[in-house]
Amino acid sequence: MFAATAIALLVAMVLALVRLYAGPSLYDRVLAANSFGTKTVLLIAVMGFLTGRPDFLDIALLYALLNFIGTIAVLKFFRYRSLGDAVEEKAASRNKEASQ
Amino acid sequence: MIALLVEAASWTFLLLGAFLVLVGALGLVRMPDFYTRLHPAGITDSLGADFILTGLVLQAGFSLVTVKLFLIGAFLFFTSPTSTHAIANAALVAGLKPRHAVVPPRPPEKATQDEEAR
Amino acid sequence: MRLKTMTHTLGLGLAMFALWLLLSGHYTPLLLSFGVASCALIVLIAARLDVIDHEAVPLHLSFGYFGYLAWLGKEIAKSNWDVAKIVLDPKLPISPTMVWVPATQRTDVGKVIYANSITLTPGTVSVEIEHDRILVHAITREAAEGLESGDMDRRVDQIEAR
Amino acid sequence: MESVINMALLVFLAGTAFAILRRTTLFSVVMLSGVFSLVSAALLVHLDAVDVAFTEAAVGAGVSTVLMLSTLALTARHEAPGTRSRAIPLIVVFLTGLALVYGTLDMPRFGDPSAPVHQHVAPRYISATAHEIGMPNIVTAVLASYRGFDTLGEVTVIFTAGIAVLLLLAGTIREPTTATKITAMEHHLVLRVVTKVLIGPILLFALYVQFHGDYGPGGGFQAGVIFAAAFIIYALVFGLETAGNALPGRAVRILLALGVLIYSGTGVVSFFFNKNFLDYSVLGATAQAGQHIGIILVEFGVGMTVAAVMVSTFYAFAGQNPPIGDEEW
Repeated sequence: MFAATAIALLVAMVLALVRLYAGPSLYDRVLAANSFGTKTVLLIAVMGFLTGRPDFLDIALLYALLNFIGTIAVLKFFRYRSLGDAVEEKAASRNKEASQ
Repeated sequence: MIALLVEAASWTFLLLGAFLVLVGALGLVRMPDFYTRLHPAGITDSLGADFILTGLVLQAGFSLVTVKLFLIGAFLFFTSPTSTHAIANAALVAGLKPRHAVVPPRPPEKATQDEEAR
Repeated sequence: MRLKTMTHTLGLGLAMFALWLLLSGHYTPLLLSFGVASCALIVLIAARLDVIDHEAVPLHLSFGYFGYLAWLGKEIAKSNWDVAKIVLDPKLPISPTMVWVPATQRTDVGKVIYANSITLTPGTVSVEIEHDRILVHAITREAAEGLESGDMDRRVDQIEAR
Repeated sequence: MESVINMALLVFLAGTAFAILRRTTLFSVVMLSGVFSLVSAALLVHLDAVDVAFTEAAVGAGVSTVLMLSTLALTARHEAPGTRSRAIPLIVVFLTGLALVYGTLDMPRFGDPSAPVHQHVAPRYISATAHEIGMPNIVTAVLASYRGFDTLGEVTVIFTAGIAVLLLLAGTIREPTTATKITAMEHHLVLRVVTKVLIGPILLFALYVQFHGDYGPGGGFQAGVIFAAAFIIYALVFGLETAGNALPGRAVRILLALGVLIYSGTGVVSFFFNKNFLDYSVLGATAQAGQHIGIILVEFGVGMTVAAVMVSTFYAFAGQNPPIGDEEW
């Protein structure tokens, strides 16, 4: 039965990969990658039981905690075009001239 | 007897969860545009994940494994809607228009309070 | 240090130590003392990052929250079923709708709970939050109307009330 | 069943790799490599290499997407089309691939206990760890004690890489300007609150991984990356300047060196007792207790250096104001 669950998860992962490859927009890809991440968390948890070693759960736990960092970086990337402290466009170009 | 019941409940949860994850993934492929795809992705994240984790909890019995499975569920409960919201927001801010819905204009009279509210 | 900050600091430290005990599984003196040291370090770092406040340690909404979670669980199950039916329907009967719904919560934490509850129930996703309203994308007209009725909004208000 | 999962994951891995080759939009390449990392972590779990999987998971989820995106912010969004003929590289790759496949013909079967790699020192590590080091996780024992010198080398490599990144990028960091900063997503309610709630658990999980390397998967490398991820997410949400005030770049650079110093310093102690470098037996009352103390200290040094390298690399990348282009995404 763990096997059935694992196979269902693998099939779902294929579907997420299809969406990841097809896109069409960048956000579709982020969504698919994110969804793939959740499925990996579940697959690792199920695999721990399948192989009789549930101490693998630490890895699933790690993904559950950290997988949203990438998404937040994407949001910041698109909102501000920078992962640091973006400077407003005009100010940035002015600054560029001043430094030359 | 009780062991059998727990076993049966566990398999039911696992299979239901697996089914929901599949449905969510199918929706991710079938839906026509980005915003509508967010919803089936939510099936996987919410009930699909919870059911599978519940099924595993029933298998594990009462131990630290249970606690860790519960923690995975709890952290997903916080992070998955946050990432979904973050992606949706990024798409909206970057100007991706929903294909089948209209973005309603913000009610204008309150737009200026925005800065003061912070 | 104000009393309130102290409560939050203590709350964070205790919560972290409880989490350590749950994760660890090894209760030897050595590892327990590492646990205490780790929690102290985390509290120090959190204080330095200035993230110890009512938002990080929402002590004020402890009890009503569990009742709300039970209700939310029921809602999640219902809306899961709705969206699953739509996905499996060959005709794909969707009617995507975007609406602004009012968020009447007083605090930011309340609004976040509301926004994340909207996203957690499949069929509705919060796309943008402004100070007293949330832009929602719903997969069907009915899902949007369900939110506009304001039931969830009121329930989040209730757990916020001290 | 086992082999079905194995095959499926390997196919995913190959498929993702091909997709990465085919795509020219670098942003989708970043997303695909995130998936590549997820699949390889799952595969490593499945192959029982849990410590490696842990590292892959920590790096893949915590920092690599962020670092790749910050690189994209500084460079182009599309792969430049190649101008030369692809025939020669294709032939080279094809021949190399053939040679590698030919090489595998002579390799022992997967998991074969009589394979040379399992005949050399591995049996000794497996049989001796219990009484010499006294810890359940043999990987940590090998990493930090039996092969402690190798690991010191690895930490030094990470240290050097960190220094190199700083040397390459730090010179071009622009001074903070008087211009209006769109600092942070601090007004982004959901992110602010969720980040505040989760920073504690992430840090705690890092420290848990740091101190439980003796018993299960984990140790300094993984813990360092997770620890750094907590700071990176803080910097993403609250702004680089706020993060820089709370944890100044100079302090990070001191920690960067301090970690390596703790590691090698632990090794030097044994000189005073006429023992070899990195022989921890002298640190405790009994040889086993000494080993334990030594491993904890060494892992702590590893964690410190790794965390510091990750944070300072992130500071160096994100601290650059990218040229704002109107390029179509």
